Amino acid sequence: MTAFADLTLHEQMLLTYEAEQFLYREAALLDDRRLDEWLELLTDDIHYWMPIRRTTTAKEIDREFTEPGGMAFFDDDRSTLAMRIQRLSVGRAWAEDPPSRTRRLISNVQIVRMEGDEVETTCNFQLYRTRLASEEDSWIGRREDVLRRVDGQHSMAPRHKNMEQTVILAQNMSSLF
Amino acid sequence: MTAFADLTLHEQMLLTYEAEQFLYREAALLDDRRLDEWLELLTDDIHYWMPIRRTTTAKEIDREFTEPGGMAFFDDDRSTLAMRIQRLSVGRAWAEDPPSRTRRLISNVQIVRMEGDEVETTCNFQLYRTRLASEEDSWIGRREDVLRRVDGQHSMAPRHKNMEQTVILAQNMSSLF
Amino acid sequence: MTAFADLTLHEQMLLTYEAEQFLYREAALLDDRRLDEWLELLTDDIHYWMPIRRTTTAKEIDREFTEPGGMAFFDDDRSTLAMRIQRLSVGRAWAEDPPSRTRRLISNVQIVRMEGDEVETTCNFQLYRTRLASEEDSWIGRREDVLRRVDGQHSMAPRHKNMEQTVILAQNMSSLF
Amino acid sequence: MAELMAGRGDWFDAERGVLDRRIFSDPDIYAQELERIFARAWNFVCHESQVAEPGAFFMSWIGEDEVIVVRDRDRQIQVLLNSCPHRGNTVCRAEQGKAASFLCSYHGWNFDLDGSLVGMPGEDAFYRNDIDKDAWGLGRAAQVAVYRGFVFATMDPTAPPLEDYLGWVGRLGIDLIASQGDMVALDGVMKNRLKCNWKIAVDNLYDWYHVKVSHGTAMRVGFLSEASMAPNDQMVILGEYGHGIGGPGLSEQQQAEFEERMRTGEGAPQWYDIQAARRLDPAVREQLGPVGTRALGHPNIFPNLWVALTRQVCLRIPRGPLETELWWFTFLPKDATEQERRTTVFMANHVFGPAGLLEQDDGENWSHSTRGATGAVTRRRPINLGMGRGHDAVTLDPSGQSCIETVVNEHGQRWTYQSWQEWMRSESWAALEADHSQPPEGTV
Amino acid sequence: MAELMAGRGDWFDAERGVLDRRIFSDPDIYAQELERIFARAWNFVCHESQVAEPGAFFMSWIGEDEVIVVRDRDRQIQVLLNSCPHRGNTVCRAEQGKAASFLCSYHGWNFDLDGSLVGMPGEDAFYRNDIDKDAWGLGRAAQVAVYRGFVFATMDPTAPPLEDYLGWVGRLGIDLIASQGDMVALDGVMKNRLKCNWKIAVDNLYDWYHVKVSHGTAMRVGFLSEASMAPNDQMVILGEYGHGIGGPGLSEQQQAEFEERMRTGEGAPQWYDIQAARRLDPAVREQLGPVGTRALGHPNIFPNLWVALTRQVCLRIPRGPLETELWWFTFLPKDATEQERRTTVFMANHVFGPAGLLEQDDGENWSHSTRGATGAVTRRRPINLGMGRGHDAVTLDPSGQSCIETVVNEHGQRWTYQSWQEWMRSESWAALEADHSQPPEGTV
Amino acid sequence: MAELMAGRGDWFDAERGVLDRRIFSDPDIYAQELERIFARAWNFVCHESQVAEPGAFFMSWIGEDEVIVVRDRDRQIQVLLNSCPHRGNTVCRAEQGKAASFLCSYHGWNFDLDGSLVGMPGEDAFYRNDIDKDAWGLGRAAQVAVYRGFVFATMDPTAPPLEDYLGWVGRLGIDLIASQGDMVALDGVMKNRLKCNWKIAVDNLYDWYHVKVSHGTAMRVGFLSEASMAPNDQMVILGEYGHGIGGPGLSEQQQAEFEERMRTGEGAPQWYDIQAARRLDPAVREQLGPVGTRALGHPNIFPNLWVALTRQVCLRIPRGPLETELWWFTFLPKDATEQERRTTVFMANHVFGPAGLLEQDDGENWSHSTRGATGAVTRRRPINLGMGRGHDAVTLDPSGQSCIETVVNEHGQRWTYQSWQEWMRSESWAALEADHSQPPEGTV
Ligand code: FES
Ligand code: FES
Ligand code: FES
Ligand SMILES: [Fe+3]
Ligand SMILES: [Fe+3]
Ligand SMILES: [Fe+3]
Repeated sequence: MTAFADLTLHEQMLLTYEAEQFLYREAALLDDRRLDEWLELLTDDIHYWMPIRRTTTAKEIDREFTEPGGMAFFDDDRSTLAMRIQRLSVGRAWAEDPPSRTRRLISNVQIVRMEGDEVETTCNFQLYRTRLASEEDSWIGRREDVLRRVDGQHSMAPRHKNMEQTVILAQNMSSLF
Repeated sequence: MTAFADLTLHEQMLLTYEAEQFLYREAALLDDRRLDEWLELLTDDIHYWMPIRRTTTAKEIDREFTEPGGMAFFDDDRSTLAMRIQRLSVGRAWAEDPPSRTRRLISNVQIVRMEGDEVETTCNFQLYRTRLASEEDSWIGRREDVLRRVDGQHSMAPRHKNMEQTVILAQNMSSLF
Repeated sequence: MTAFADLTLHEQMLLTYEAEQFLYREAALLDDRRLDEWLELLTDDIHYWMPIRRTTTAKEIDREFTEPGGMAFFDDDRSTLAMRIQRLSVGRAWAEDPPSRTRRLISNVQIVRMEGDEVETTCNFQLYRTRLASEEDSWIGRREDVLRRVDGQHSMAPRHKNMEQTVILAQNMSSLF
Repeated sequence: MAELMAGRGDWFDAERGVLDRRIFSDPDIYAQELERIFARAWNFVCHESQVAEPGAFFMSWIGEDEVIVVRDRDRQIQVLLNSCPHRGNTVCRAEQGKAASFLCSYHGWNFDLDGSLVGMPGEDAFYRNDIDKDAWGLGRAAQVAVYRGFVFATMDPTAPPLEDYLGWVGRLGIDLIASQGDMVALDGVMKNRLKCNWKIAVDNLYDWYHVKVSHGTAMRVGFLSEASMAPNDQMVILGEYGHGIGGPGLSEQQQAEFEERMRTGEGAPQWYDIQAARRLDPAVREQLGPVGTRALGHPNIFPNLWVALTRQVCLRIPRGPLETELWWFTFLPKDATEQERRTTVFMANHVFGPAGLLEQDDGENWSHSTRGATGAVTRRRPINLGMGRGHDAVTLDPSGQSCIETVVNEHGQRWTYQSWQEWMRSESWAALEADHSQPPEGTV
Repeated sequence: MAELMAGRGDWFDAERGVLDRRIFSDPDIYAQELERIFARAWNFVCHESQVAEPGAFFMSWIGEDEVIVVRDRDRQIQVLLNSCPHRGNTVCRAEQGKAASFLCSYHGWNFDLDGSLVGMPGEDAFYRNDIDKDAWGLGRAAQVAVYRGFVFATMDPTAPPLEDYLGWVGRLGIDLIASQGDMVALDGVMKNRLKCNWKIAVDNLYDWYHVKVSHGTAMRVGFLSEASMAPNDQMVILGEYGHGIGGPGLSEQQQAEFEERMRTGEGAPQWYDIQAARRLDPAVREQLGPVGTRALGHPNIFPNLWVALTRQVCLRIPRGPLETELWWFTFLPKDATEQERRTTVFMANHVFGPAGLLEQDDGENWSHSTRGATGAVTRRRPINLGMGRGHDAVTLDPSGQSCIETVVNEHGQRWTYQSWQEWMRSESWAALEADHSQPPEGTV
Repeated sequence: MAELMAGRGDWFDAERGVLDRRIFSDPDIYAQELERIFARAWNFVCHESQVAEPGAFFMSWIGEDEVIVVRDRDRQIQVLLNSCPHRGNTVCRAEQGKAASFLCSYHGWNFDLDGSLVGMPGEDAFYRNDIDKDAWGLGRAAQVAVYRGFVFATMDPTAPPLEDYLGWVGRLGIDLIASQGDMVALDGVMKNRLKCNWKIAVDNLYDWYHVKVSHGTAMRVGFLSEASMAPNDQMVILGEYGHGIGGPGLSEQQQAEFEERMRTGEGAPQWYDIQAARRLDPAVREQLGPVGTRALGHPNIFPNLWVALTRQVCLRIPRGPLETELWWFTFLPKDATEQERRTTVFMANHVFGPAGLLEQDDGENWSHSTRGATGAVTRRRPINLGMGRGHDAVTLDPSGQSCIETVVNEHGQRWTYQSWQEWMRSESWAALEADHSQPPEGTV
């Protein structure tokens, strides 16, 4: 089975382009509040995971993140993600009414692994949110996603996000990252 | 007439690359204060439009933006844009003397429509501005541009920008977005 | 010798893709604190330069930056860069213990010159840093890099960075840009 | 501050036209402004066309208190504190819209459009029906009144009636825009923030002196004519409690010539023809009076409502001593032609607001004038407000209207700071009514 | 503020259940809270399992003072001010970890795990051995004590012993979680910041009234059942110094039925079976007492430790009058099955925290309730705390435990504010001990 | 604060070498520093080579007041408040440059290079020539003086002459850099902000104790030698009003050996040869005096100018109690060789500044030392300034120069805080001159 590195530069570029455009499309769906369509992009085995990050000494830097299976800000599967989205449609989801305004800036898209139908990508993101008259939040971090080709279309398989903040400097994280 | 979706992936990638490079070039001209050259990029029918955004309930979210023809932060045609630029050259444009320092980060470039000589693109932007010793402003939003090929060169046709802020948290918007 | 502009669009795109991926890889090494590997990317003649920027009137805008050979925030060659990196490994480099969390968002990558084994690129960057519980810094600016192909691999030759700030609004710049 | 807090503030020397900068930066003075000016004055909150239908609401501010302006079922306009009496939560988070009632998102207390508490979960089961609902509605402004479509509210029950508060000058200020037709507010209020004290923004509306320098580029690129932007002939009208109108005016002779020209169609058109034209209508002249008919300047409804010549008003909302929020409202006559609409929108979208070709040059001057009130040494130095002081005369028209016909001047600003000082020194409305100055007569 | 600073603060009218909003925003009141409440009370800092080994440390906060909680070589838990006596530098910058000693990064003073100054560069050459090392160690909390694994510290040497401070209600509050097994804290404390006053967050933990409205969506999407989230039957237990427990409770009859059902295995399972089940163990019942055994509500250890039903505790750390940091700790019995671990983690990761399906709807209500205490006019208006006041009775159990069996109510909040006022009025611990109210008896 | 505001501040106990942390965080103390220290002292603003030609200006700060340092047509150096007397607007927004005059961007008042008001639009037409232009120029520093190219200004007309203010110690401090040649400032001032109190930064310049620990990495990677960075032999020179010099020094014997080595060319070179070499010039020795000739340490010109050994000076500009801005100026002799220029620039670009291999490790220690002065409990704890106290002696040289020859110590810091306290207690310059301490004699 061919590894990504074995592809011609041109093939690599094509794959990267596909991945970029997929990630842009995904971001646009969230920014446009088209959450049901976003949900469609996810594979059934998705693990939507954002660990807790801690400030440690250089010596203990390996303890910086909590481990899967433990405490986390996001630790969702498809069903809990569906709940998050359904909440917004049943009304009285105060954290999002009035709706927030969000903008997701995706950059540094790289393909780090290719295997069969899957490519594993990393990218950096900035999620900017404003609410009400003048509340601003900005979250910056790195994402790892696995894109799987399911009958010709790309879908998102397990996905990890790392935030740069230890204390979340926002009243809530009612947006999806 | 072929739609963008009908192109081969390779053709799509080429077009997107062209659009990206055009948008980067455009951003660089503004950041480098080469405003006359920037003006050259615009078609005569450009409509440079930034509506007012309002916080509404989820129920009334369709009233979020003001409509073209109504009130707006930017509602310019080529002639008023030319005025904005000319101002800076005739001296005493205090808002820009000393000149601001700006940096435009363009990301998430997508082609959403192709028709004849035109491609319609969307992208997200962050316009970062500093002034004097320590004034910082950052505007983040989404742009919709139409790029038209005029004798081989790309030019900018009607263009819309949406800001995320409702109350503009800056003393002025003396930069072009 | 062919200039970049003389290349086919497809060739230009390939080169740009290579440059982008190189810059993303470089950013990832720094964000992942793999500094020794980062150092490997540099050519021996690198000049890592960040001038001091000043607020001037429009009339004297040509005096905005200090000149090479004069005062600067960064004015490093390979040996001083090696020192900066070595510091972090010998312990007690307090500015980076506990280690900062950084994320580099690279955008607007353009190739502005091609000559023999070298391509000269420009890009915009946002370096976001958090430290301890809640200290946030964000530096935004523009980079000029020369990428040189050394036995098939890209390496970084002389490199300049311009920051947008005049007064650095941070307690230190213990990160590499 | 001691003196001021004791009500004996001595910050503006009207005799010498010299002002103490600290009023632009001192946090204690600012705190007292919220109590003695904004919590006491009649404040413009919005236009009735913005709350046309029952349930239509518009969110506004009185000082740092957010209020819901809403049309209730009886079509009465209500001005309600946007804070729930149960725990204080904001009951309405949208800037504008249409509501059937205001349901608090925290525990579900429900308030009718007139602010009355209509019910809550568990009124019976949890409250055992032992709560005096009449006593726990949303806070209401003490008084609400509408003058020719402009909605005002005061938090002070002892404030005089709106029309008395405005006096002929305040009313004239509003008439200048209200007389342009059956006005409606266009959708879309431009809002932005400046790092300046709110009084610096008010001072500027009387300021026909800064135009040539601050906005020179707008003239140079031919966006606006110098004649229209910076005429030397000025007319200043001062009213009780700090209201005023300052800016271009037509002398009686110019007015006569203008009417003649209109009648005969002969003579060169002037920049003011369009605005003055409406005033050929006898009804409008009657309304504006002989002096008002000749006024082409900027009214300020004390404390912070600027009526601009562009069919706009700008509200200056204080956000701390060093910050102000500007809100631009734009109006159009109901019967405006498409062309008229286009012209009005074009002006509104290009002159003012943060990207306005004029206003973008103001912000930094205002924020730096405020900064100039902060340094330990700098703030000790007086501000000069002496332009024209002692050189002009108030002429009293038989109609009872009076005005100062002169050139570019600072009469309006001096009157503003003098009145501001009287507001700040008064313990109550009664004291202010008793002690406030009447507009000057004779030499000014 | 004068009255308050003079110790005569009169902010809460317990008779009428009416509160002055300013306690949520006034900076002087906040400054006094740091002195009279946080610098005086016993504050929870962490769980002993988080500092299990000598050298293991966990950084925590007492008011705005950062403290290092660390196990020293003698296995004693020390609570040390994280500031070097030499120039004040922070001696430990990590949130948690393992240390051999604390070496100050500025000049290298070195502190043992018990805070004592063990040495510095140049003690001989530069200090000429003329420094009283015993006098210059890290500041130590005046008292440190552990109750069933929960570590508390007070900065006031005159504070009563922890167990007396907690009283039976505070102890019961901790027992409700401590009795679930030999608990250990899971790795990972969720931290985030809200723009709300810390008391608004405390108030909310007694608030079973907001659930249906604030968290309605969580029920509607079937994440949690209404029965478990918003039962009407409530049980309130009030303790000295402001401790309390409020929320669902089983009447004696329900308790009896429950036990019968458990015994016979007949009857429909209830949402509380899981939690109540543990309490069939006689030892636990003995521990909790007849009343505590029936309690299913939320304890608060005054001032700011919420013991939640999800095997979590939430510390509310003040960050100025208008900001609060929330820290979520999660616990698991040492002998938990993998399934039990999964359930606990699932709940902890989805219910609370900034992304929690419940808590994400709380933040904005709290910050806006705080905002509602800031406007010059708005803050003059009282807050209503009258729910159920005067309609319930305290029943005293022969065991000496007492409680209020009722429906959704605001007894817990009233008790909190009344006690808060007593803390703020007291010049010292002696005064507080002498003057503080005993929990109410009879009608409440 | 009461005591302090009453002028009886008792924050530093010189006898015990114990300091109250609150002086690093209390906003009232900070406000008083702006009045009693910065608005009163002689402050360094820039070097005359930075304003070499008429019209050349450099923007600087005295406390929180921004000043324009400019060379006028008569080649006099003027220090002007950067705020227009008309409304307070900033008249010059660039950091440096060349101007023909200062034209205010708001209304166009125009100020000559000496600050005098030369004209304004409408002086005749609008002001009716009725404005006393002489009275309304830009505010000028009360006194401006230059010592060997270093420009100083004071806002207090009663301040003593600069040379008296500096005294022999302040003058020596500047001589140490001025004697290196005919110095000019290099283009480019490094500026950055730290979250620390300005006094923490000043304290640090006397601090040869932190070097090994804070900057250990710079030695370990061979960037600088330990001998040069952290020599044990120290020499402290204290002057009136808080000036001082602290750091390495050569004993008379070392000095003799050094001269012998230079004469004979025999013996191992030392790290200080380069700096000391210049002092073989009899003229320089004459200038520096026998004691000064042996000094290799860090001068501080009270309050906030550090003269560094790298041919740099660092100004510490207060930006509120918890923030300070650092400005690095770098100098070179006019006749420097290319090699010398390279070396100086290399050091300046790599040692200090926010990215400096040394300084990047200081920032966080300073900001956290300031943080250590904020917690309600933490700030009650004293700071230890006792290093070497009572163990050293002041030796008086026949020349009249005196110094303390010793090891690493805190004499300089103690003298700084003691003098600071005298400045803060004095109602006026007269009081300060009368009451300030003379530098210690005998045992210190
Ligand atoms: S705060 Fe509005 S219902 Fe409770
Ligand atoms: S501050 Fe800790 S050793 Fe000096
Ligand atoms: S503020 Fe300077 S001219 Fe008016
Ligand atoms: Fe203007
Ligand atoms: Fe809740
Ligand atoms: Fe240092």
